[in-house]
Amino acid sequence: MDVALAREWMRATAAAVAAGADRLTRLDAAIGDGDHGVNLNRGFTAVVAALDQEAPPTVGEVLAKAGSTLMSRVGGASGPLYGSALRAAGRALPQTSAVRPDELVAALRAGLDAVRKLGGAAPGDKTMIDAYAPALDAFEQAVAAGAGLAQAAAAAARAATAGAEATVPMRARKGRASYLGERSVGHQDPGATSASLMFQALSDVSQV
Amino acid sequence: MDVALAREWMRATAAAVAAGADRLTRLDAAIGDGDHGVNLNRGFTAVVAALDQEAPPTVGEVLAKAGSTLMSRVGGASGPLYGSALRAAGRALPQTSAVRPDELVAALRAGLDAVRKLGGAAPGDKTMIDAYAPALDAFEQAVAAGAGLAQAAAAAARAATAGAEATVPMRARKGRASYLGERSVGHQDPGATSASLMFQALSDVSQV
Amino acid sequence: MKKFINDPADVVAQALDGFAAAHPELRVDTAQRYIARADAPRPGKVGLVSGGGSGHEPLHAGFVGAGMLDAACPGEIFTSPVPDQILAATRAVDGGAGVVHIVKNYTGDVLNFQLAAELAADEGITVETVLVDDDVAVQDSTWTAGRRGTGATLLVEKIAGARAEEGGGLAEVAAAAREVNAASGSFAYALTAATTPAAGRPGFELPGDEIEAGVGIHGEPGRHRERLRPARELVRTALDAILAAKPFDGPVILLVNGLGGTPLIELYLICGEAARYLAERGVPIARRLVGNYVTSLDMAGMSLTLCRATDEMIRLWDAPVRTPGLRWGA
Amino acid sequence: MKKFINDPADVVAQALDGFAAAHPELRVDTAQRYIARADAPRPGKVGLVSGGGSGHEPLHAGFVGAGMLDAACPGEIFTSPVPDQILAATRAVDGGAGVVHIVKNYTGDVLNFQLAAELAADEGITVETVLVDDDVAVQDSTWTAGRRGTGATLLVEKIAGARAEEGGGLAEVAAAAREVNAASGSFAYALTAATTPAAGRPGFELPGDEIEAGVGIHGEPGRHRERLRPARELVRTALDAILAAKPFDGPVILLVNGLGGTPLIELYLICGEAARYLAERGVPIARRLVGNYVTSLDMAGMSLTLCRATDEMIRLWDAPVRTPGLRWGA
Ligand SMILES: Nc1ncnc2c1ncn2[C@@H]1O[C@H](COP(=O)(O)OP(=O)(O)O)[C@@H](O)[C@H]1O
Ligand SMILES: Nc1ncnc2c1ncn2[C@@H]1O[C@H](COP(=O)(O)OP(=O)(O)O)[C@@H](O)[C@H]1O
Ligand SMILES: [Mg+2]
Ligand SMILES: [Mg+2]
Ligand SMILES: [Mg+2]
Ligand SMILES: [Mg+2]
Repeated sequence: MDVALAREWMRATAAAVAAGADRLTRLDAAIGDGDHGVNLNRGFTAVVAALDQEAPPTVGEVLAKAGSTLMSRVGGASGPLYGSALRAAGRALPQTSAVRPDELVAALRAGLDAVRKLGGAAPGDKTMIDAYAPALDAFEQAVAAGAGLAQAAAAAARAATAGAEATVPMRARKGRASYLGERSVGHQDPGATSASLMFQALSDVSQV
Repeated sequence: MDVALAREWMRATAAAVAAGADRLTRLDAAIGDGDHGVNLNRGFTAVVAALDQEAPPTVGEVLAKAGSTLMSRVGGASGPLYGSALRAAGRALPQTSAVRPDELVAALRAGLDAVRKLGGAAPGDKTMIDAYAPALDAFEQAVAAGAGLAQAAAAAARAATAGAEATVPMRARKGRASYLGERSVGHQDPGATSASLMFQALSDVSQV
Repeated sequence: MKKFINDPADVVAQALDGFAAAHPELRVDTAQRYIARADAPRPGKVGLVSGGGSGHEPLHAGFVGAGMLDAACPGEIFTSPVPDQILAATRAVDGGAGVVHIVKNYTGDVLNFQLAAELAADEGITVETVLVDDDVAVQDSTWTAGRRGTGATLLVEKIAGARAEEGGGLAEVAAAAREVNAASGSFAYALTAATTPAAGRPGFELPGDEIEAGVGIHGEPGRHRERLRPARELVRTALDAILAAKPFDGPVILLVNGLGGTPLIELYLICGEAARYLAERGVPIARRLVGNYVTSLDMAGMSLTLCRATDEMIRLWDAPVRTPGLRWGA
Repeated sequence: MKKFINDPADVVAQALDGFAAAHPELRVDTAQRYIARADAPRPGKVGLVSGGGSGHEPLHAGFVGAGMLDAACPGEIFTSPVPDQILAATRAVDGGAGVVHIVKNYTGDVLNFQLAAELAADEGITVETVLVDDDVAVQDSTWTAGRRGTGATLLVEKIAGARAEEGGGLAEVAAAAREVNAASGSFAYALTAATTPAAGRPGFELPGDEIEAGVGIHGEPGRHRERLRPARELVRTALDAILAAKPFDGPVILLVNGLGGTPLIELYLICGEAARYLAERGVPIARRLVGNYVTSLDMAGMSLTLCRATDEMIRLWDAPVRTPGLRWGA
């Protein structure tokens, strides 16, 4: 992944979030407070603007910049969580203008660790982690098996989508949905859904 | 009209108001504040209770007691207006246990004058007067032509109903409906409707 | 109808019980249905009594206390109080210097207060009646019921209350009240209808994108129906109507009032638009108040009130007030 | 959606402009999005900062002023503020004695305040964070997000604010705040859903005769749905839930709070029922407050909060406060 592709990834995520904002908000209205689409849309619009203005020279700096922008523009639960994920991922990368798939695996792992550390959620709690973690596992396995970025990202996107869908029967233990108790069952988690959009965007821009 | 009949009249009015309360309130909701049925129902329920408790010995005292009860229990525009109408009518009667139809005419005229003096409305302003005044005129003409109470009251009831219906195309100049200006046109006035219930009740109890 | 009540017939009585529980610092006569200052009557002080239908809370009961009303009489919902009730309140606050009745201009209120004033006169209590009729949506005319009393009632009660508190005589207090009313204008928009407990359904049907312009505070429809427009435009139209009705050739007190169901965040947004437009029109704002003060049950709506304030009015506005609904300096 | 707004995306910014126009006595930083006391920072005084999503007005901006908060940070609607914003407010009120962050227990609020506190620490500002989690509708557990912060936030801000105003040190002010939270419990019912400007439609559908029990203040559905019952029964169920959650073995402060779209007359009726039931249960009421204070936009609903109040808490509750939303003794 080079700098251009990293920026493309963020741009494609922004587009997917914009297109899916209504759906994310509806999912959040069902088991949360109905702002997830608006929150991420505000955030990724700012990310695209920030990257256009600053043009960071390394992949790591692109991701870190995206993270800090989300952190300072989104608010809510998803702002700090996605923000620290991308920031941690960016900082974990070597300061190079292009990174290898295995370096990306390690970076995304650092991002997931940051989310888990900050939010305290575990897999099965019905959060973004339930899309992020299986996506990352699929990505890692594909890379370990020698796949290129395009192939690994496609596997990750599929796993993320499946992970998001798997949140439907879960009972939420973290975030606002946890207040609903049993009533959170039967709805797909908005954060897991937006996480799957990010991995889908990565896959989309990685195909050549 | 004797004391018993006067009490029957008030009781029959109370029953008609109770049965018509919803309709009166709906009419008032359209061009007023939606409380006319509730107001009069509260008032006439109290009238019946007061008359049961006190059993005034003359027709005049029955009507005066009904009037002062309405005055102190209804509130709103209709409380003072109906209250002073009945009070003035009662006070205009001789202190006898029965009154002649022509004495009743004079008393009801005194009641109408009280309404006009207190409220300042004229015929055509879309108020209770638009049922009360034609009813009284019909009553008076019938009595002058030698009719008995039953026949005169029936004529009054017909005129009151027609008068109430004639308020539909009027534009209100008094009471809350006046705030609607042009928009008050096309609705029947609640007070004119309740006035027609009173005259209908008088006719009902007068038939033998 | 979804409301936190037990029985539609008992709402006013039970709310009065609750008011008494909430405000032990006031005297609540639940039998005669009035709320009075604990220290009433104060010998030599002009008494201020207001009242009207319930459903406009905090008006009027919430404005009883030092520096504002001496007593308030809540009627049934949207129904003016009865003369006996007003008389009882008048008696309770008469300290020998006379009593001012502050009456919103509605036929029912006018008549019941008039009858009460006559009864009070029979008992030797001098009553001065002040009518509030600030609603510029309604055309004034001697041939009609005239303009309605709405938002300016709060200003009249506050300023006349301050004048009475500092020892103003009956004529002075009444004059202060009349001056405020004469200097004030209001205009209101409704987004939804109100539902009275007795009726159990909204007073009128309002399609999803329509609003009522020129409404009062009794859930009645307004002067006309129109399409919802941005707040900025509604504020301008409302202020244009007010500014056209009376001369506002100097500093004003601005009241941004919610009709009961409007969240404060919208009222603040409206206040911002009003401040901007008044600046454009060259009308300085001396004081401003934002909140749900003169309400119409659960109606989502707002009214704007301007009062062209003299220095004296501003002095009296700033004077201490200690009531459940309005409190400062004390 | 019918609201007095211009553009759903600009509601918070424009309401902040309006708040500034309404309250010239406060300092409103519209760029960094915080509201602070005009005299902040006061050297040697512990600073109190709170904040959270917008839509809960008057909470928190309406509680900035003498005797309560030094600053408030409004986020987007129902979205916690961002760390930069909280940091700016923290800086603005740090008088060298440290700053207390009063944070309602929601993941978003907790995380953003935590990040801000870390940034503040980097600048040498000592921050003590106090979490408010009074909502007994939610089961507490270390494995979940825990209980929500709702009505008790007002009590925490008032009492801790008074402690800071009289010169309490950082640890003392934070301890006072934590004590109030520990002594408080709340429970809420919703009759209608809230509509956020961004979503443009109610957060959930609620049939005509059903209500949501155990809701929070973000328009989310509650713990369960039930049939509307008389206010008397709802009050008893809510108080039972609160009384079961914590020991209320002495005088309480009672907050009868509207969620934004509930008329005051209903809140008073509820207060009456609550007073009667608490008397039955032998719980004395030391102080009470009734109004729309911790709201959820236009939601028709109510919450009850009890705080088992020590003499010290009552003393601090009674201390002067001068803010847009709460004012007495000053
Ligand atoms: N503790 C947590 N750990 C991981 N993800 C979380 C946590 N809490 C919430 N989330 C995620 O955040 C999403 C909600 O984000 P958003 O709606 O933007 O914020 P908020 O809940 O503050 O309104 C949830 O759907 C969930 O996936
Ligand atoms: N000035 C008036 N003169 C005669 N009748 C009037 C006058 N004003 C109002 N009314 C009558 O009173 C009726 C309304 O009564 P009601 O609804 O009980 O009182 P309110 O208008 O105070 O709510 C109107 O329909 C009208 O007939
Ligand atoms: Mg959300
Ligand atoms: Mg009426
Ligand atoms: Mg009425
Ligand atoms: Mg949120």
